[in-house]
Amino acid sequence: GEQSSTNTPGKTTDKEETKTEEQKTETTETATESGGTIKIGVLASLTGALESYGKQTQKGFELGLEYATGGTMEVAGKKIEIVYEDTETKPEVAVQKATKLLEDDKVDFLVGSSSSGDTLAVLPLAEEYEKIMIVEPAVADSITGSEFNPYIFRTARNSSQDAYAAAAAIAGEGVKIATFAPDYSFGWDGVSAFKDAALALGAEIVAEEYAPADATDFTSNLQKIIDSKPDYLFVVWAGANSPWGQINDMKLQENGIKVSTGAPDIPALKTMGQLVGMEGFSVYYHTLPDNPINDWLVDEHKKRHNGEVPDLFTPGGFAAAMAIVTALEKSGGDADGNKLIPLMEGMSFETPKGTMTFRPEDHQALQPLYSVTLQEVDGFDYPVPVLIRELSPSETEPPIRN
Amino acid sequence: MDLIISLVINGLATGMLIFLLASGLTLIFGLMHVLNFAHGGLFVWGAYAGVFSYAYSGSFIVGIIVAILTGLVFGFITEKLIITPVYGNLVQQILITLGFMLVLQEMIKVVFGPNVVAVKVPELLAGSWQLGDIIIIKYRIFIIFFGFIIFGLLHYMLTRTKIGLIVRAGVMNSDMVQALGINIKRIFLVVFMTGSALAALAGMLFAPYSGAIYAELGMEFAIMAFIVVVIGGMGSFQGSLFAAILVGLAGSFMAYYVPYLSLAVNMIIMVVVLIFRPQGLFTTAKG
Amino acid sequence: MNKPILLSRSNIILFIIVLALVAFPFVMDSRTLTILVTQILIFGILAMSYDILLGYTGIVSFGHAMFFGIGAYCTAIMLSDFESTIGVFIVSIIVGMLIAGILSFIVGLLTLRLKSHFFAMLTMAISGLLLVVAEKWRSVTKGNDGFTFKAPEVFKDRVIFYLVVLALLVIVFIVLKRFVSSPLGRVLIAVRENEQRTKSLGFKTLYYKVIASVVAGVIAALAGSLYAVSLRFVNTSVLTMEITLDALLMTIIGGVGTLIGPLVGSVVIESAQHYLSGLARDFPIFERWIIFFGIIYILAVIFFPKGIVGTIQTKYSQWKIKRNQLDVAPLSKSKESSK
Amino acid sequence: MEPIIRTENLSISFGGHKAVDRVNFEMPEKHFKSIIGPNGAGKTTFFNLISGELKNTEGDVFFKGKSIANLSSVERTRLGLGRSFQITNVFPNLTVLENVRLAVQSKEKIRFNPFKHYLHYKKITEEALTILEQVLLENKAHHIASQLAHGEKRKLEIAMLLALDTEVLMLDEPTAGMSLEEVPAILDVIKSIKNRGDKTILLIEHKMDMILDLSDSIMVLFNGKLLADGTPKEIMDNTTVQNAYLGGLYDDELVET
Amino acid sequence: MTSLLKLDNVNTHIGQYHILQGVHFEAKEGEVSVLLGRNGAGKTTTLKTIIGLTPASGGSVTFLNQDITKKATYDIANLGIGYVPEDQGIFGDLTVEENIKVAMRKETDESKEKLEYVLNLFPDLKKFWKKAGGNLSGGQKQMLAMSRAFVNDSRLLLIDEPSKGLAPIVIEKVMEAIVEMKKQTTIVLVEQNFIMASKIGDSFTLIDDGKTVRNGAMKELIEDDELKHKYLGIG
Ligand SMILES: Nc1ncnc2c1ncn2[C@@H]1O[C@H](COP(=O)(O)OP(=O)(O)OP(=O)(O)O)[C@@H](O)[C@H]1O
Ligand SMILES: Nc1ncnc2c1ncn2[C@@H]1O[C@H](COP(=O)(O)OP(=O)(O)OP(=O)(O)O)[C@@H](O)[C@H]1O
Ligand SMILES: [Mg+2]
Ligand SMILES: [Mg+2]
Repeated sequence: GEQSSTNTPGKTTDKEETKTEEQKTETTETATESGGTIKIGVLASLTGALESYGKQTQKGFELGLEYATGGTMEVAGKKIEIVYEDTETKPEVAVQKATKLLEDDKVDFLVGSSSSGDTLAVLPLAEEYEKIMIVEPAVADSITGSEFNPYIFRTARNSSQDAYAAAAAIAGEGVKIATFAPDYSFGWDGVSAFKDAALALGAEIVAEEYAPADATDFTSNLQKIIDSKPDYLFVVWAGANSPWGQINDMKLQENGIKVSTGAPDIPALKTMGQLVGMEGFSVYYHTLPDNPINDWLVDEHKKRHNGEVPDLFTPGGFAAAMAIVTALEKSGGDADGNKLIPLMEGMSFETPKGTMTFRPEDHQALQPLYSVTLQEVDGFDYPVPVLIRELSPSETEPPIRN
Repeated sequence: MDLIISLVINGLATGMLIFLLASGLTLIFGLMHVLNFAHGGLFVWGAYAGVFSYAYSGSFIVGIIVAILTGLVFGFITEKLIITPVYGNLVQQILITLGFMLVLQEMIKVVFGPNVVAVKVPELLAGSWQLGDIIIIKYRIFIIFFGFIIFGLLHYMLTRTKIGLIVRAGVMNSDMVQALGINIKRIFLVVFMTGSALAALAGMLFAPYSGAIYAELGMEFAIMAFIVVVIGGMGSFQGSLFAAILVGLAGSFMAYYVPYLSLAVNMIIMVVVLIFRPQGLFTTAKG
Repeated sequence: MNKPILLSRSNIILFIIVLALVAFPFVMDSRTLTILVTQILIFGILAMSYDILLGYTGIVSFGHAMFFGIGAYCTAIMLSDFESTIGVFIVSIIVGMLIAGILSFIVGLLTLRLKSHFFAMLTMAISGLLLVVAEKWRSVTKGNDGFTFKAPEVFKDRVIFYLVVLALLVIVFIVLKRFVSSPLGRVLIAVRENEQRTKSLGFKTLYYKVIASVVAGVIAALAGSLYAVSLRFVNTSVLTMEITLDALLMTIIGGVGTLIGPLVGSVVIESAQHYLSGLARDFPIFERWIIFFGIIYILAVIFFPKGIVGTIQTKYSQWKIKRNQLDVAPLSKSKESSK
Repeated sequence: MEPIIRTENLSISFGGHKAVDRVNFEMPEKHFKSIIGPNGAGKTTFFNLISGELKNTEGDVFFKGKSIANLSSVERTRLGLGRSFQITNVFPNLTVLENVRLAVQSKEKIRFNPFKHYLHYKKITEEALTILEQVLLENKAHHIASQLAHGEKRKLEIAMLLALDTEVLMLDEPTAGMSLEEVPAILDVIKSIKNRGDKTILLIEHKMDMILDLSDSIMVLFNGKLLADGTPKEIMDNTTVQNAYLGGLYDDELVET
Repeated sequence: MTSLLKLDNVNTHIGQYHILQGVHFEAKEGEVSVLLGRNGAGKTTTLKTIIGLTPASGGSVTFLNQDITKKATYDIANLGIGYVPEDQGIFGDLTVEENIKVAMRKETDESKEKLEYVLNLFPDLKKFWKKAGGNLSGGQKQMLAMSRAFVNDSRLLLIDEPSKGLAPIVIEKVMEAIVEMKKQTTIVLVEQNFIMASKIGDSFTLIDDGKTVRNGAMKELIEDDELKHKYLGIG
């Protein structure tokens, strides 16, 4: 029976009544139907190399739920419960854990995860169980592209959006650009999307360099880039063995090559000391968005996590929570995947980064991104991304590929 | 020409860095035949302990000393607790050292936090010289220099003292060595600690080179070090140095001239070397 | 001396275990557990194949993942490019095993002349090269991101898939058991013990090593195929060193050269991982559960130096000797007979 | 009659050192020949060259008239050249029985059958046990080879060779380290094989009494070169051999035996 | 003469096996004591127990009035006990030179002199000075193993079957060397070659089934045909 929509959103007292009443009658039914709870399973890398990303998502998601529910942790009269699972950045573990969430915990939503591989492995489960999965913060285009299924909604930006933001920041008529990226999907996707966008804006790509993701010596690649005499070097990089020191040592900027990249999270910004003055883009830095939600996020985050500010993927977790709560409010607490899909397609919701909208075609959230420059700021031991301008969601709208 | 020179210098520096990484393993794996997967853990511990004391004291030298001490202490603990029960047993070595590696790696996060840690090159060694079109990064020259010093010291230790001989003899037949009045356990301990200290030192020297360190660093570099020790010929210091420089130079030139192969360069070198010289480039056994 | 009796005590125990495993999904109605156990069985197959190399032939390979990966990719690609039917699934398994067989044959010929450490590193390099190929050949593999595909309709029911995997595991176990206790298997053991001596008894050891490597490769490919179907997803992680290390660790923890050991190893490692990371959710001290996981390895070496099964076997036979001879030294008999 | 083994200028050098130096030798079928010579004379190396453990650098070696210089040791064993090793060379972690069983298995040419259980080949096990009895090792059949005392390992070494049952048996110091009490027993085993008359036997030994007892002929190697080859009496009377090899130790003892 | 080494009711287990079950004997200063017995009797194990490689589980080993039963092997060796194992214990990958270098405790004039002496005795070693020990012939390995023990200044030498695999003429040399060593060193010898044993031995200990069955002066044994026959199968 799918009669759970009879639950009316209401005040606490109403809800209390419904609950007791239902407990009498339908004690053995599933969680949703017993009226009490909405369960959300969050998959994230809580150990291993992507641990800090996973924890950002986790913190953001908690705060997001709290904000969205006004601190009650209830929506449409239902209590929200969260179950976290560690994917260990291994697809087989992700599948195991996702199945556990869906089967044993009987969650109504999945959220996750920190790696594209894990996420891709879990996508079919969402479809099989007909549960909504909010993808956050995995970026691979294929999640909302070739591997798309209708239960997937992504609050994270995808690689193409990054690339458009990057192109918007530096590309222009006649501008010569070299690219540098790690030699695997993430790098190739990023560069190829960037190329499309930059070429469309009239720029010229003069060199495309890839280095092994675990390389330590980038000087040969940089040498080639210098040889190609670009105006800009666009870098796609993730991972800790960053090329920044060597870019500085090889005097690219002194040779008139401006460097551009996406601003990473704060620990990684610390490794970019030499890139002060760089122009690039940012997905999030806590001072960039100017809206009350972000203010609340920053304040609360500091309060709870001994003075730390939210970082790169914290607002993503937050946004995922906002999306779920907004959708549930619309459905009146009905977590049935098939009913939610039409409600969520085209749905807009508020996040610390401003308003996001799930594009109906591929369920990718269109969202603001930021053109920034890195600057030295007193009291910070890392170069701070300073806003040049906010890129509106439509400016970075990626092609539909599903 | 300029290009060649700068590729050579950079390749040489990378090679020397790899040699530093591998030097400890040449002792532990090459000479003592301990397949120590936890080697990378010692490398990362050296890096973290060194970097944090460098940051705290402001002195790079303090950082280096702390790294070495960390290596010695960890080497002592590792040998006593982990390695002693499994000398001569390859299968057990794999299991126990991999387990210990996990422990070391996670303990880094407990002690130093899970985030990437940024490391600056010390003032004196920062920046680069530009000579015409050639750019020479100062820190790399420092690494090359340091690498040769370490090589010299080890070479001395192994050729001028009996330690190298005793270790090789002890691996072949430890009972006989003891019957000759040598406390082989203590020698193994000392050599293992030296190897660990070298790993830790390499970690510390690596940190400013790459600009950032993180807990998972260890495993990646341990594998690189294993490659170098094996293609150099087990237990041969000259071999390790040669192989490391070969890997460094090949990486540097391949990245420039045949970039699409650079992902595979180490593997290709290893395949080629081992197919044509199945015992590695240099061998210690004479006759 | 253990005689090859069909109804020996250990065979009966095994039979009971299999029965229990068959009954398990019907008793424990939990899909998560079913998936976990399926996973355990699949890695068990992989680890058994590794045991043929390590335990029986004395070869340490760091490249076993390449065969696993080939199986996984074969099945994934064929199921996504053609229809996802049982027929295609079976064909894909066979194709995967064939390719793995051919590759392991070539790799074996190329590498098996090398001595232990050198061999290990060479296999690692070759499998590393294959990983690079998979990364680069994106039109087929989708690289590191990987791709999802549909499993054959019947496997939607995880219990059916579980039973299929279980059946395959039993078949593989019986076949391998027979294989290692055949005359051929005895020669493999001889190679492990003293290769040069085996040669001078008139056995061409390279042949035997290649045979072992092909058998191991083919079975690993089967495990890979099953793995891909269990996830309905594949990416380059199936070719990484981690898979090899998993197989290696399971084999060692369980006990090399026992065949049943690797299965036990798979149970221990997979469930330790599962339950420890589960603990992390409930108890903050276990946030760093990987430390405890690492400690398990260390303790395993200390308490089970020959692996769990190996050590128990040794203890058991020692206990039997003690019981039978009541501390009679082995010397005592010799006096009379040598007169 | 065509000699079963023949060498032509058979040589090998290690670096600059010629360990076996242009040796021409003929071994008639079903003959018993001993090889003596000082330590390092090249006796074991000569065995290695014939059995294929080492490849000659010069010259040629023939088995039944065909050159076998390019065959591997495996192939030579299969042709019928079996040998034991001077340095004990067994399967250390297998039982004594298992060691011998493997040799019998090879003799029976059961190599690749992957489907039948090895214990179903009852005959093999029985044969292995018989051989262990011959060398007085049956009471250690189920001991692990590495736990044997030295002399017992030597017996195992012989057992493995006997199990191979090759046409030619090459024994490299079979009784070195064997106790005085047991040497005669092994001697008896060798003698009985000799008396069966179907084997060609090459023996390296330093125990002169034993050699004199068994040999049809004796050949002497010295510095890699063939110094002499002849009947036991010829060799014993050869003063060069006495000076180079025998010394004075056996002077008085020889008379007794 | 005082006894340098004394074994009193020594029992040794290897794993679960009870190998030595009561070995007694004394080695008197300056004498050559010979251990005799059939294969597997426990002679080698007795030597290994003295040097601490298979420590005794019962009874006591006394050397220079010190109890060394529980001492570590290297400590025992450093008290001045040299050991020539029956499998020679050559380090195969090390050259002859390196093998000797590892063994040489101190490089004194005296030790150099001794080295000179053994190299003259075994010229093959000099010839193959830079050759890997593993590539030596069986007899050459035996020579190397002896030399390794000879170059040190030992109070006591444990030698396990030195004549094994040696040419008769070399056996003479080895005997000569042992006689030479005897001037400074006490020797415990395991030997199957009864001719050699009887020529250089001063006293004997018969071991059977892990127990001492008889101790005495060598002369007694030579004369006691029954004993010889019973335990050594000769006479
Ligand atoms: N590691 C071991 N484990 C079990 N038994 C052993 C071990 N080493 C020796 N033995 C047994 O102990 C007994 C005595 O061995 P030992 O080597 O001392 O004999 P030995 O008198 O030196 O004989 P040989 O003259 O053959 O050298 C033998 O029966 C042997 O099988
Ligand atoms: N693999 C090898 N490499 C180098 N030299 C070798 C090798 N094998 C043997 N030799 C040398 O060749 C010579 C002959 O050795 P071989 O083992 O044949 O002597 P042998 O006559 O058997 O002596 P023994 O009676 O001592 O066993 C020796 O000088 C030895 O050092
Ligand atoms: Mg010889
Ligand atoms: Mg002995």
